[in-house]
Amino acid sequence: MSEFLRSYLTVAIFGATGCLLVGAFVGLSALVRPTRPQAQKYLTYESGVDPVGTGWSQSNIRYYVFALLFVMFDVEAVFIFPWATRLEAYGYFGLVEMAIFIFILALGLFYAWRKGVLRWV
Amino acid sequence: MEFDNNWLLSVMTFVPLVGAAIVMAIPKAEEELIKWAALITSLVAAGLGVFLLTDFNYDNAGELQYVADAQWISVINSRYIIGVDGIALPMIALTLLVVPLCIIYTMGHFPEPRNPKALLSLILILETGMLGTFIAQDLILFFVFFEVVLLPMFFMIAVWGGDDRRYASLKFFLYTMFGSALMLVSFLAMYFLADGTIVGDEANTFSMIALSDGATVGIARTSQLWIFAGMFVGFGVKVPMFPFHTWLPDAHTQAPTVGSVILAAVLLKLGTYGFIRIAIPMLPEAAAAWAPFIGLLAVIGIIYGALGCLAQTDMKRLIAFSSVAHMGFVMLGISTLTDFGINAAVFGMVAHGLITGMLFFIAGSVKDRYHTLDMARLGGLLISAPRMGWILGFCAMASLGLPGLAGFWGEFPAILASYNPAAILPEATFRGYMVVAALGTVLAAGYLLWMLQKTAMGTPKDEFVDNPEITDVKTYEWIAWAPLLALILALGLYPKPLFSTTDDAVVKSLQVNVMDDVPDCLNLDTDQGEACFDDLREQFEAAG
Amino acid sequence: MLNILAQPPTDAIPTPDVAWSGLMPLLILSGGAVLLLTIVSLAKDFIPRWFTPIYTVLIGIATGVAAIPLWLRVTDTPSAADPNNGPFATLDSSFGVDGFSVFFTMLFAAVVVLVALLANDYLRREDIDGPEFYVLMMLSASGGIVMASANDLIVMFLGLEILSIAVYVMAAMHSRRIESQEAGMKYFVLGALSSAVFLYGIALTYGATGSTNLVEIREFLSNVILLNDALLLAGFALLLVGFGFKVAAVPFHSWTPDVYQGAPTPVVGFMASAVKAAAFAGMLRVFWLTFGSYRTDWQPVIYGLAIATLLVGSFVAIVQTDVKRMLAYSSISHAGYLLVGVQAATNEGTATVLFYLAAYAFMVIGSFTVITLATGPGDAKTSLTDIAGLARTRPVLGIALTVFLLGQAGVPFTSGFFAKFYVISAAADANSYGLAIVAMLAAVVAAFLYLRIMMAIWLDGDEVADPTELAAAKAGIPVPWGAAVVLVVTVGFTLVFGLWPEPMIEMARDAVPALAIG
Amino acid sequence: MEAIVFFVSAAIILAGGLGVIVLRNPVHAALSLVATLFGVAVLFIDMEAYFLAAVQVIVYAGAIVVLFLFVIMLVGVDKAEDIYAEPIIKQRQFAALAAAGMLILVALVGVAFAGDVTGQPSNEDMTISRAIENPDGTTTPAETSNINQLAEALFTDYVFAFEITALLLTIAVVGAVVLARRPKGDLQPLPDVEPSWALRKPRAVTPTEATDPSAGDDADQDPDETTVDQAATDGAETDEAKA
Repeated sequence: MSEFLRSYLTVAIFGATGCLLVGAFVGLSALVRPTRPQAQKYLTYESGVDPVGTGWSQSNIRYYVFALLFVMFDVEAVFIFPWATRLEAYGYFGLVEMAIFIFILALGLFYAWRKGVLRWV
Repeated sequence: MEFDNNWLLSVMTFVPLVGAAIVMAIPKAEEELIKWAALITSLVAAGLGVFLLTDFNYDNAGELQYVADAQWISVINSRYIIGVDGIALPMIALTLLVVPLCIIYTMGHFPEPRNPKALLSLILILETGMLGTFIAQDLILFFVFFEVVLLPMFFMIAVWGGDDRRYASLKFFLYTMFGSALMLVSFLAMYFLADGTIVGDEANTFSMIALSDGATVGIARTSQLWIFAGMFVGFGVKVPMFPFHTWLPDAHTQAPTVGSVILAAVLLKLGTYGFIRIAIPMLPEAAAAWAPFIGLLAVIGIIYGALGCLAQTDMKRLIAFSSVAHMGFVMLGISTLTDFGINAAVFGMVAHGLITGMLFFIAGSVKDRYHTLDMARLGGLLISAPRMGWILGFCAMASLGLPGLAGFWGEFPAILASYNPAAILPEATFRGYMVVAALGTVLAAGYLLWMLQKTAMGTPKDEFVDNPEITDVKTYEWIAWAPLLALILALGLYPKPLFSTTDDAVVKSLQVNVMDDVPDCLNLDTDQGEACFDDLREQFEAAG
Repeated sequence: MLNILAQPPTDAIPTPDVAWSGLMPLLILSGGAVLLLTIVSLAKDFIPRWFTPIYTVLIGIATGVAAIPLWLRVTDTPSAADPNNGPFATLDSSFGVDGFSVFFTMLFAAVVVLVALLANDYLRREDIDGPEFYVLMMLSASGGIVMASANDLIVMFLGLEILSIAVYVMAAMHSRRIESQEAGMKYFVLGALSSAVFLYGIALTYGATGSTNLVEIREFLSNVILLNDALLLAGFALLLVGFGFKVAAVPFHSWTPDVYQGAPTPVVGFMASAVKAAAFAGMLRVFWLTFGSYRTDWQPVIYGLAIATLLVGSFVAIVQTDVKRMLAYSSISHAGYLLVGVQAATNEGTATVLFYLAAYAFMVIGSFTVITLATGPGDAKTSLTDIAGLARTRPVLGIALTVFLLGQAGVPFTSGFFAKFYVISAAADANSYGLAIVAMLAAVVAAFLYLRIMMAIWLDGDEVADPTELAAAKAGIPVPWGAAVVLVVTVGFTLVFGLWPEPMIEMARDAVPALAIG
Repeated sequence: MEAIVFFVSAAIILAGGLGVIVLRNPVHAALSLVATLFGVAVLFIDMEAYFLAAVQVIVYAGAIVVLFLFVIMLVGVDKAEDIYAEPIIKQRQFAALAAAGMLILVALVGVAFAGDVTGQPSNEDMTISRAIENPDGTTTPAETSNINQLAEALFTDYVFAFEITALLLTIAVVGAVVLARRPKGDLQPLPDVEPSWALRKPRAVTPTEATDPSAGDDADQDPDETTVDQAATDGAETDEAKA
């Protein structure tokens, strides 16, 4: 087994341990707690609101804009991360380039904000 | 830079365009003003034409005169070269004559829907296009003018035409464009394959002077054949030659009278002119190879046109089919590749322009009076409108080639020339064509006399008796027709001036002027002739 | 943090030089777009309606003006006085500035100006939000500039995406028309697919050559003889498919008719001119300039594409009854002509493509201007019968449309004639006579289409004799000043360069692409 | 070991990809896309491109698929289109044929020339250095972490690409905002067009269907059709359950 895969073995062991622990605690509580089933208890928890209709409901298009903004800044983070690891190596050039990058993206966010799509009515 | 040397042709060509612009600028309501402006413009152009005719040096008709050569599109070495020689001169004169007459004719009787502003500007634009095609000495310039002619004619048929005008105009446009598409490719092939340096031009050139002076000798035989084929289709559609002729009857039948006249008198000549001016002088070798085939299609056209005529019931359609037959004679003359035959062809072009133009005028006038051209319903023109009947008879006689009238000098020498074609061509074949063509003249007499009998002879049908609309020739018609009738007679009685004008230029166009000792390859036997062209190619390659 | 930056690090990375002058037009155009976005966000309620179109026109003009000194510089040869003359590249050879890219920059600037003028009244008529349209259009044109200037496949891909995504949105902007939405959707789905294919092509080319930089790829291909070039050829094929989608070459054309029909008419004008031009710019840059040494491999493919495109474009157009669909097929057949020029794979062939694109851009914007005006509110009445008799109620529009249609048919005395002629001559020069003949015959078939439209506007429809009715019909088709300016410019361009094409041809020939290192 | 990792993840990728096109419920399809993307991330790790693997998970599996799900939920899962209708006759067969052809083509190129990556990274600095396995079993680690190399490439060769990416993302935001906005005024009526000749046969097409399939959302839906759809979806679910 190569070196790099061996280091992932550690991850695997940690993961397995985690799963085991969760299983152990849930199982333990199931053993000790009292069981009195009622119909209401089996309702899906929706912040205290009665769930109506099927689970596959149509969502509002506004969610989409949020999701897209999220993706946008997700991608931004992807670019920022490598820059941040070697900040000093790129000097002012890197700083300026990154500033421009973030600035342009910020303008997009600013536009979306001013257009009111971030406000939930 | 003297006026008459450089500017005459350009001014003459573009005056109608300026006139068209003026006509378009005049408000629609001023109908009279529009008509007079158009007429005056065409008369100014015709006046310049008269000056050209008097000033032209007939002793040197073989050479291009009034040559102007200016930069146009230098990147493709296409120049604005214009000039006129003995072949182009009669064509120009014909154009300049026919257009004012057409305008006069429309002034008397305007086709529906009226809109004189549009029709007259179209006629003037058309005139510029036709004149430009005849003076152009650069292939691109030629092509541009050749195409410019298309659109006004298209609109003339499409707007002022008969019931089936849409179909006819589209067919006309698409056929011609199809031909010119292939023609353009041929021009380009020649541009890239020819070497202008041997005649002192740039290597790649569109100059028709350089290309007919022998810049093309270096092109391989197969390439020449293909290039010629492209041009053949392009010009052949316009002529129209036998398999490409089907647009013509439709276009003629549907076009308004002036449209038919211009179409018959000038537009069809663009095709034959192209053969004489471009295809044959530039590619004599390919022309020799294709000539028997062209001759064959020409005689098929003669017979087919004649038979077609006999099957018609519509007078205008009959005249249209007779055009196919007549242009067949012209093409037969061209296909002999002799100066005799081509002279006859040029004469035939002029004569056909005058005669058929006249016939269409009469057909138009008949239609105005009777509102039909169905020969079964017509009849007795000699009784109800005797002068018009006689004019129709006169033109029919001229058309069937009666000696003493212009038509004779187009047909008879063409038939004669095919008895004795250029030596390089198969003699027996052409003699066969001669026999068939002679048969064609008999058929021509048949259908024209039949038409005459149906329309002019007899008594008027009941429906047209005492119809006040049926009057004899009116003044405007006299003005429009008299010059044509006079010329038909004059040229028929004394054809020499026209023949002597064209002869030098025709002789020159058949020479391959490449190097000092020019063998006349076309006048050698078939095998020797081909060897002669091969020799030329080798000499050219040896020379560099 | 600034302290960290101030210390010269031991392993500082050499940062690339930026030649600002070369980036100027792009910066003006994209910066202008971003600035407009900011202005809109800051003061959305205080902006008068005339501001955005005028602003866009000014930005477009500024872009074009900024390109002029660049043009003079890159088309000149280096001399002792000006050693910097000639093509150059910047940002680690990823952005090339040569005659080719500057030519396209100017073309895009012109398109932006014209479409902005046209769109103003359209957006008002259809009640579509203005500023975003202009922002997207300017950004899209910036993407076009990036594509035409890209010296790196990744940069070219991003240019393509900037160009396309903005146009997808623009196509769907007429939110009350379901066809517009459909157009945006179709264009997006197929466009995204083609982008993916394009990207895959880049990956394979990278695998075969070891670089995404066009300069390095060309070096590699001319220095290394590949014993096995399957990977490279697969890359070519995929890149070609990507470009083929954008230029609407058959068999990648299926989106065109629906999108042209559904999208807002000014956007179609933009698509037909700018998007097509940008895609051809990219294609020439990648195939002719970079893969030039492999031209025997890709020429036959483009030959086949050209023939298919010409034939399908002209023949299928015959059976259409909707004007926008007709022009969509006509744009397909124009793509065929342009491919004929690309196929020639010579500098002359490249020049013919540039000339054709410039001529076509003006003609097509003009055509869609007339159609925008003629179809009236709703933008949906675009069948032949809807515009019948246009020339009689509005002779000016009729004449203008006739000029554009004749130009597209390639009738002499229009720039379209020389465009076609020049392309065919390039094909003849490259000895592709078969292609030349097919192209000319396709022109005849296509002419039928243009004649049909012309007949509809001149001959069909009821004759309106009554002057008051005529006046009412006229009033139904207003010609606002912006559209009038567009018509004057486009008709002028078409006719002037039809009579005297020399300057434009000279310019196209000077705009030969070059790959510079910098 | 790498080979095992490769084959396992390749199987996950293919299974996920297959799931995307086979599963009838779009949400399930999106979820199997996640499997594919995870598989790709594993492949990245296998190639020691750790940062890319992380990005793959964060951006694709995390953000993009979420976006997909939003869109799916936006359209409404219960309003499945009638995917049984074939607009073009024998479309499915052709599609299958084309897919098979493509597969064979890709396989040919892939299998026949797999080892023939000819290009050499021309710029030495850009080479992503890899850990080298020494013969004695130990490994020499990579010189610098590949995230640094990535950053280096980003700020030298690809700095322009990096900057215009910002432009691209901004366009995406503007586009989303513009398109997500509620249309002003009423929708225009659908045009009254004949279906094209290709669509006319062989099944009877109702006018609403013929004009635009996406119009089904806000236009009145044919009740019969809906039930058919429902049945189709149910059937698909039972199929899955069996699988």
